[in-house]
Amino acid sequence: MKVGVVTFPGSLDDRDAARAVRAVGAEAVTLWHGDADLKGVDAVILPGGFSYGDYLRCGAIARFAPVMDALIPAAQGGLPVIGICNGFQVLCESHLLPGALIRNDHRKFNCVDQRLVVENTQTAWTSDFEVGQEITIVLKNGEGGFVADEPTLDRLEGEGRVVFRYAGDNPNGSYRKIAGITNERGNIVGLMPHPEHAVEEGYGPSTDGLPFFTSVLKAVVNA
Amino acid sequence: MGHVVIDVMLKPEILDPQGQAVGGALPRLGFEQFTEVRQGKRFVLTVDGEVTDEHLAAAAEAAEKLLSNPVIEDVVSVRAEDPDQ
Amino acid sequence: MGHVVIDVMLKPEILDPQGQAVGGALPRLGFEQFTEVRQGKRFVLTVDGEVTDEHLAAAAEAAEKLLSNPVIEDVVSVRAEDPDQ
Amino acid sequence: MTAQIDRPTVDTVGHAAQTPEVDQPWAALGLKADEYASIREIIGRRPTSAELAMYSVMWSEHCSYKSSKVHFSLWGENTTDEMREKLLVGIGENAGVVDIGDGWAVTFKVESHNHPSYVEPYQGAATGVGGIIRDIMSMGARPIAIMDPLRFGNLNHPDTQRVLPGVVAGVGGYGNCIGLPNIGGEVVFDDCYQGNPLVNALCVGAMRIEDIHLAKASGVGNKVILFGAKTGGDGIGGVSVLASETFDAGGPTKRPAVQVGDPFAEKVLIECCLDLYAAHVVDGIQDLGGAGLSCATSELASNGDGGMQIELDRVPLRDASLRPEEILMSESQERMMAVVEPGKLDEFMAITDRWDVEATVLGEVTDGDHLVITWHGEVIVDVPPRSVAHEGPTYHRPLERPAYLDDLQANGTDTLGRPVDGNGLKSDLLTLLASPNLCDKSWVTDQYDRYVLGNTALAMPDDAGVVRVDEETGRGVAVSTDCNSRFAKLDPYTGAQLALAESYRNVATAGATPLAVTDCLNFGSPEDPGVMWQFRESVKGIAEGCKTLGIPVTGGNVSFYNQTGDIAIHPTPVIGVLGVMDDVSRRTPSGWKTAGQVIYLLGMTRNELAGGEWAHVVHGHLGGLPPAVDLGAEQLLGEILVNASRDGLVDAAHDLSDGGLAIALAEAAMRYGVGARIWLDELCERDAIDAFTALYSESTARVIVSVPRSEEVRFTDMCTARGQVHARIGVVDDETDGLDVQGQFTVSLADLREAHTGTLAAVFGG
Ligand SMILES: Nc1ncnc2c1ncn2[C@@H]1O[C@H](COP(=O)(O)OP(=O)(O)O)[C@@H](O)[C@H]1O
Ligand SMILES: [Mg+2]
Repeated sequence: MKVGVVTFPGSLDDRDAARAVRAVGAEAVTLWHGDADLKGVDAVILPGGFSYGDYLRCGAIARFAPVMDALIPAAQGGLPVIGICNGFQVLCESHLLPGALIRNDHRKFNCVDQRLVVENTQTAWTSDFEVGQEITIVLKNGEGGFVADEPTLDRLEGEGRVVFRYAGDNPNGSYRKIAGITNERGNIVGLMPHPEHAVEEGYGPSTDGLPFFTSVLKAVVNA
Repeated sequence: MGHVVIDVMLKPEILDPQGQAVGGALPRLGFEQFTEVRQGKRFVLTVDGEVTDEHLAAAAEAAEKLLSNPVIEDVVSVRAEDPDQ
Repeated sequence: MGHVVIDVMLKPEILDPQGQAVGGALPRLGFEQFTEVRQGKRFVLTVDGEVTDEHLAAAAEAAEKLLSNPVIEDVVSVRAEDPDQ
Repeated sequence: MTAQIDRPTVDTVGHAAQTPEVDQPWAALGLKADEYASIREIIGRRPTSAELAMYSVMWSEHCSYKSSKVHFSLWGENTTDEMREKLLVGIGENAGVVDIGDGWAVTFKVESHNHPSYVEPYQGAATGVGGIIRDIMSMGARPIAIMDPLRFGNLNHPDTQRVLPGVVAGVGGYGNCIGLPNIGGEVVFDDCYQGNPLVNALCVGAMRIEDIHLAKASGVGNKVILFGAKTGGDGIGGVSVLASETFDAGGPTKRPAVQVGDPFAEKVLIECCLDLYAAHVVDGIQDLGGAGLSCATSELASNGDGGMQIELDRVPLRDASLRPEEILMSESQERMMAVVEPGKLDEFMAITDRWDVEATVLGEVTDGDHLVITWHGEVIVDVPPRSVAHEGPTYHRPLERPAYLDDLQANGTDTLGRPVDGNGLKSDLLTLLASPNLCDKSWVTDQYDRYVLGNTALAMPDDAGVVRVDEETGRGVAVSTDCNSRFAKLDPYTGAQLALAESYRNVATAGATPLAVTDCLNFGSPEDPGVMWQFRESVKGIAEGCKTLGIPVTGGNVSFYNQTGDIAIHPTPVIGVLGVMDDVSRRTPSGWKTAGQVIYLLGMTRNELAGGEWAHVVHGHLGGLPPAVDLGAEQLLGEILVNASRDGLVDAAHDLSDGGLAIALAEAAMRYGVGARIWLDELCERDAIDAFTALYSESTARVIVSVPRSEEVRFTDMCTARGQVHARIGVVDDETDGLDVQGQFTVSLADLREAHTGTLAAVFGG
């Protein structure tokens, strides 16, 4: 079982993502942004960070990296892919997921232990959760406000594709408090908070991130 | 040496926290006459020699492909820079 | 309803990491013709009615005072919006 | 493009030799007449304009330590062989390195970026963080954490609203984007910093011992390579002018171009450097910080065993019109310089290519003893590198104990009105909790990523930041930075030791064994004998204090000219202490979690309020003598805390400092929302104090701990056996909402939180 972790220039949480993969007993494979090669991995993580400095729009430049030329068709073909934070932004910029992420409404970078409600457990990355379960994982970004037009939002809600919603106060102005979404097929998930920072006792707010990684192992085995 | 200027603004229906912050600060500085502020991006692309139609066409394409995200932004103009600016 | 457009750019001698990142990405997308990219800010201020000279003067003052930091930025233009844009 | 630009004729060495009479702008560049004369003497002719540029920046206060150097002998004199044992690299390199065991080495250093941050808060703070990270990288280490001790003027002053949000956004903008956890720092407000905020930045890095790199250019024929960002006109003269110029109110200031940081470029540079180190292709390495190429070339050559030859026209430029002097002085960020054996050049270049980092061979190490720099084939610099880098002027500035001190110290706190009953004690507690220096700092610290890299075991708001270094064993380090500058104002020697003691205690409170010290000495003008006296006293206090504690100073930074007009800031010797833990998963957090645990106060409480937060906030008073320092007591307390952590005897520990016991109790309760019943009678009787003194005194060497009932006997036995003063003052209690200070007052968690949170948001927005 091999899970690829993409490193773009400016990726930051790639080492953490790899550690989380190892924590559930899978092999973490480094995928380099400059190689259009997925090295035969069974699933891919687009990690957090500031790819290319995120100077234009978050994820906008990374979307054109060679590795994305290989990843986009594979994801469209059903490969389990999760985009965390900057990875979510890359998925939106690539149009693998709808909507976009804009600057937080309070205009500050914000690093907090965030409560989320899990709303969809049918995806490749969330089957080990319960519907309605509340988890606490790290939210840390400056541009985490999820936006989309009303029809898109209605469709996401109608099709049950809102996977995570912020519990409590809206931390960043995301429309309808959306923290994470999935595609029609449920193999691609994007979310702003960071499950990879919640896999080890003592080094994060909880171990609520582990089910993300155990879920995808099952999804791959059952595929 | 010529310059192509590309202006990109958030779509009107998308929340603009930065514009809002500026809009909130202006009255505190005594500027009461502005009812709304929106903040966008301005790109200046340099080319060797005069700006040609080809340059403008390429810039327009780059604007759509990379410099803006059509989900949230509009490219409001692509033009050779006004020499008097 | 009128609009005043204010353009702010980093001074030429100041490093522009944003423009540099875009400038680095363009050739990878096949745009080889642009030798440099600089990224700045564009503010659109809305006023009730037509844009008057007073509006422009106020906008110019706000541009110097709040919308730009004179240590690193230049206000490159303050103008009533071109109706055709 | 470059070819089309007409090159103005340059001032060559040959030309300089023939034109001794040329009038040179040495004064405008900040040199004194005798300094200029001594440059002429060293090189036996007038300097070329490029040489003048180099000497002027390298001989500036900021780079040459000309006013402070003479006092640095105190470091060496107070460092014993025993203290040196774990010191792998000491003062004099980019940063000190200590051995933390199992083959791991850690390097850390704190530096100031005060003046640039006042001019352009965001970029000033951002480039301050970027600069200290490069110092750590240049030792061969992977940077693993940052901290930011910050000081601002009055919270309610309009200029603070310009400076603070910009500085915080800059520290966060750079640190978050480069991917380093921010694990602590300070946010302090005092009117003395109104025109001169302090922005200090600390970075910690880790490496295997065999991977330590040094800044030296050796081996004739080895290539000298500049890599990273292109060189632009950033901050030319900034290092000498900005760092040395005071900001006279209204007066004209020289405003050199501000440097802009590019954290993305630096992140790439970090990964690139680590790949270079791993491939063993780097012989010597130096970061480019203040004084840019002038500093890097002269220091590398000076530390090496030969000379160096540089072709300056090879430097990749962002602005083709830069003149050679400007290129030498430019402070463009995100650049490094490496010395590489010719046989390893290709491999070096392959690695920089992979990271898209531009790398250029500028020259090589020669068998001469001069640094020779050419510009399009003509020699524009030909100097002994040591004379530039290490043999700058040294001043024995006059010192004098300030005349105001007697009156200040005589004006103690005994006449200040104290609360007379429980209600008064409670209302002072709420006032203190809401005050700028004691209020909740999450408005600031939530803007910093404390989780990236996945090794953070403790961070804000706990007493020390703790990060894991070795993922296999959990071995890691704890770091804290501290300074109460009011104490230092009242008595700089004691004040500096109090800062050291507090930082030491914080590290021990987290469960780590203190190991090494870094310091950032922020002072007013060295030309003021009173300031110079404060400086001398502080250095002496730190050096002698370190000797007593047995932990060496490994490096640091001096920042002078922190004043507005004639008014200097309070002396602010910020101390960073680093400690080691064999397994950071046993770190001790500061808040209570488990009902039924017993709360002990360790240490003696005396009537010591001068310089403390209560006098400052409630009475706006500063006078008297600061709390007494007892480093022996700190050492014993540290051993107790570390042993207790190792043996699982305490579940929480919180250091007592600003605001005393009252604040520590409130913070411990608010941390996880679990309250406590507290009784003070026995403590008051033992220490012969009243409840007010028990709650608000800032006596040192004190900590509160919470002890599981099952461990209570072992814990008290240990204290008794070692002679640690301890008193049982309460019990953690989830039935109590907030604090029940028996016989005095009760205060609910909601009231504590309402007072504590919101102070900063009310000023800076939600
Ligand atoms: N206050 C201080 N205490 C101890 N060492 C100091 C202090 N200030 C400077 N140093 C040491 O002097 C040397 C030169 O300092 P500095 O010029 O800041 O280094 P760099 O050139 O790397 O920025 C460094 O090793 C530094 O650690
Ligand atoms: Mg250095």
